[in-house]
Amino acid sequence: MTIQEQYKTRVRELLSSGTVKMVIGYKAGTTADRRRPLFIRTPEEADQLLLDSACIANLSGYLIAEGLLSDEKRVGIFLKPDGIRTINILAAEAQLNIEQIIVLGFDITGQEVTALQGETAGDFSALIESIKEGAPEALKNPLIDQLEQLNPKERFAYWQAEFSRCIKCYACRQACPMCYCRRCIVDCNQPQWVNTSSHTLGNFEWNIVRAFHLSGRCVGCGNCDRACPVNIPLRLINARMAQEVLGSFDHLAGMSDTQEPVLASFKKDDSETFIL
Amino acid sequence: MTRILLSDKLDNCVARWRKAGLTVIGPVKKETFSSYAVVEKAAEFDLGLVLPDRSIKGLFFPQTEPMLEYTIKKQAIDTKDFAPPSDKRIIFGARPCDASGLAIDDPLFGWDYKDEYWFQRRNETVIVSIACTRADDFCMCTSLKLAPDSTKGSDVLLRPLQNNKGWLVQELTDRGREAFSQIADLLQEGSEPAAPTVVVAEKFNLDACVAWLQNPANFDSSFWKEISMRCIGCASCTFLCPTCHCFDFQDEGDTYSGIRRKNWDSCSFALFTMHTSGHNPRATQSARWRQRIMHKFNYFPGKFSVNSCSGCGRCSRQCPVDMGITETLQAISTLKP
Amino acid sequence: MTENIQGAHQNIYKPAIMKIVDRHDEAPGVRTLKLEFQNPADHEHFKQTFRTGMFGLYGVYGEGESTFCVASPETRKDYIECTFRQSGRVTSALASADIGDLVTYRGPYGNRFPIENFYGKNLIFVSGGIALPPTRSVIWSCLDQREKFGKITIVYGARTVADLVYKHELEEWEKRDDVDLVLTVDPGGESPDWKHRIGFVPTVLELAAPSPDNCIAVICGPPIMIKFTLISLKKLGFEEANVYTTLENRMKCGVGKCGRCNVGSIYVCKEGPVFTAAEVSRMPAADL
Amino acid sequence: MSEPFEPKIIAFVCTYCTYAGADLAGTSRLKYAPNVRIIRLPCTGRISPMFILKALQKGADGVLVSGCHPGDCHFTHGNYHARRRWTVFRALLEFTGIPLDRVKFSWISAAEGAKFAEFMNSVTEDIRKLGPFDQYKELIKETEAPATL
Repeated sequence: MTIQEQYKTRVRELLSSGTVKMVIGYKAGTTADRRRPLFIRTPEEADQLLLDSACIANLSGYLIAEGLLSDEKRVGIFLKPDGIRTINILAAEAQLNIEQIIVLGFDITGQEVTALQGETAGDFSALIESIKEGAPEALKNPLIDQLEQLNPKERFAYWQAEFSRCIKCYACRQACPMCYCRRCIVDCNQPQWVNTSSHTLGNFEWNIVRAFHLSGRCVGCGNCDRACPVNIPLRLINARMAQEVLGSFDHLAGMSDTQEPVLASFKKDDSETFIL
Repeated sequence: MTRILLSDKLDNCVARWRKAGLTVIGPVKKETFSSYAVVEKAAEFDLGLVLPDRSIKGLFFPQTEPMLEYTIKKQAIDTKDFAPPSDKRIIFGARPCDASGLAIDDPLFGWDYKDEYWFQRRNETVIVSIACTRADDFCMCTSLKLAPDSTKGSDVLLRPLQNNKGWLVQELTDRGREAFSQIADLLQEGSEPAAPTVVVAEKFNLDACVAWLQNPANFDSSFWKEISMRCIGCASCTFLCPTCHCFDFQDEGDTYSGIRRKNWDSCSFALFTMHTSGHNPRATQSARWRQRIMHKFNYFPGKFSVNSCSGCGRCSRQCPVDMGITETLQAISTLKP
Repeated sequence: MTENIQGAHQNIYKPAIMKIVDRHDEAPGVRTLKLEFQNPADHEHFKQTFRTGMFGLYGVYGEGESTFCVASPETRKDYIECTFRQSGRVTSALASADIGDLVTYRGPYGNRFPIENFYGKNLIFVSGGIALPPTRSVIWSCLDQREKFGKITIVYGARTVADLVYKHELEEWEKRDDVDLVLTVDPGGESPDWKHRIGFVPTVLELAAPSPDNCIAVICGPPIMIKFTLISLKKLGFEEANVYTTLENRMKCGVGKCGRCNVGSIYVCKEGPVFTAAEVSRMPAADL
Repeated sequence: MSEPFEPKIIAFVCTYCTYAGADLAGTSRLKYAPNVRIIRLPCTGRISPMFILKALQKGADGVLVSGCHPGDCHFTHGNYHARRRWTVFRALLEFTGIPLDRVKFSWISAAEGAKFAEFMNSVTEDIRKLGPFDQYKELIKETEAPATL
């Protein structure tokens, strides 16, 4: 039986036994390489389920849709390791109750899809530990290194060119499971901290603020990067910030549902070489 | 016999137009992203694109545009107007769907109060469209009763030659004729056949959809909730759309001096309609998606006798969750009116 | 002083400059400003076009613009009065502006109450809370030519006595014998010396039981009040075509472009804000 | 010749230590560069990175942030939180090409009037040498220009 069929059976079981009220998964999209989020509420709807190497979107943002979890019923969701880390963070930040989430874990390597054993986010802690071990290597990106070789002026020019394209559609924010604020900082207008206009200055500010608010929280799922209709390489900034919190504070976001958020905690002996 | 513009003469045309003081604009692809951009040479054009990522709208209705500059003095306020630029422009290689989008929005910007920021640019811009010989899975002009060679909104329509060496020239307006009179000697008479335009399959039955949308009972249909469940509420569909025209005013500056700007805004944002009291007429994403569809295919045509959609398919092509007008209308066309 | 940066051009989004000549507090957080035009041409335009029911965009440079009705009547066009509750960025700026300060006004926009169609008829005005201003514009427009109308009844309610706006005018109306004023506050909102009704507006309206014969009703209030008042009026026998209301939606341009005031196919800023109940009932209720 | 460049510098300081240090510098009659505009906040923990961006948006050539030494925070650990935030924010600024020479951090206690004056002077001098933050000012200028297309 293929993984997809195994999981279809599992989804049907979960729904018909009443363990979960809904399973969030993937179905076919407009083109062969696209997948759409699928909300499965009856065992029959599981027929549409698809699971293959194109199922890369992190669906966990749907879990915090208003009202979904407020009835305290359980919801199943297809998650890759980055998605499992995401729900750990959401739980750590008190956005959801991790007990309510049944994880249907899978991983993709190349074209290969493998099932991950476990049911709740906690079951995957060994896997996530190993991700942390590999993180310094995994976060490496030749483009980041290239950019860091440049002088600040050139780097500024690079980002100026990239951000000048931004149209402030906020697809990056909306696609990000971590961007759950009821009122985003750009929508706060007394005072208006970030220019809402999408001239380059406003775009620059927005993208810096967005990246800062995700520092130490981003799991690198790539939802923002894929969502961007003007193809700004947001993953570079996010990955650079992940490198920073890993290097400076030995922190990888989403290790467990009790992990303290890196910017809401401190150690007395945190390094401070830059402070005069 | 018709007039033909050969591709290898295009660079001369661009030079000629530039010399005549026209800003030449066309589809340009830079690395991962394409848009209509200013060019100096024909080689910068990428005429092979199905469609540039960004629509033509921004050239007439920029994403952000200064409108007023204010300076507050003791007992007086100086207000200076930013007029729209008066440069003459030619857009070469627009797609017919993009050009139609402009014609669709004309009545909106012109009813009763005339928005000069739009019309000044419209009047000073010549649009030379090229009929499509390629399409992708998202193109849907035919479903909107338009075609890959629609002339709507264009000043000149070019049809690619079968031998791929140039285009048949069809001048449509005086503006177009004037621009092409400047390159008349670069054109030649010819009888080469035009390449057939691409066949874009009809994706939904528009009339059936409109009938369903016009039935007031369907306003509260559970369909809206189902179809928009995965909508994440970003504005990429509305901002890439060649016909979406909603905007916002923002003051940037302080209480002494600053600039009032006109910025794109989107009906998919929750704050778009939020009252100060906290009451929001369109409080849910499904209500907002319903508004978008209703506005395009029911309300707008009711006012201006034209659908507010030109079938470019950008909404579906770029949607982070693979939604879009096509999917919604396809689903609606299967429902009972 | 106005000039163009680039040649001659008509900017439909450019506001007129207004001077605050008077201001008073109506209720906690609610303030009325009296504004005078600084440019005679702007004033002339206003005099030519303003009719009761129309609205405008009031603004403070640096903060933005906000939409409210013109609260002064069409019979008094030397100035504009506007009444607003301080809640957002623009209204806070307007509230902190002093007499003599300059603010902006764009308008008048929208349609109007067809008061010449009300000649010879009885009128009943029903409004609640901060929604008295639009009604007040009509009330004064009618009172200033009192002889043209039949009986005039005003039913006005607020949550508490403190929340009643235009208190001095309420006193004036109460004293007039050609106006029937019914005041009410929500239960619990009364003060020890409150002499008027206690109860919600629709209930009080039903008790007042105005006759629907030859009568026009003008209602304005929060959505919930409008909903129940329409039911009460129906009970009393009013026809929907004889009931007028005004919709106050969020607006930015005021001239039918920016798209946010849509209710169904209606652009409230151009086809409204004044509608008959019959027109409102054809709008999708969920979008209101 | 035009006048020598005088940088505009914004200093965000906590009221309990650095602001008191500034006070001490004043009462000790220590002179320091008038280029620095001080904005006083309750604690370094209250200094949002947004403030730094806002200062740059309004045309600052340099930004200083200063508060109590570790362990001295009036609110016990506001400055520890701030320190983490700055570590991350600095990396972000650096990666987006905003030179770190223009955004400086320090601990200055209420007793360090001399350090305060010296720090203000040295930073002003450094930024004067760097010249105006032209790259950012270009972005600001763009927001004031008429539409080009």
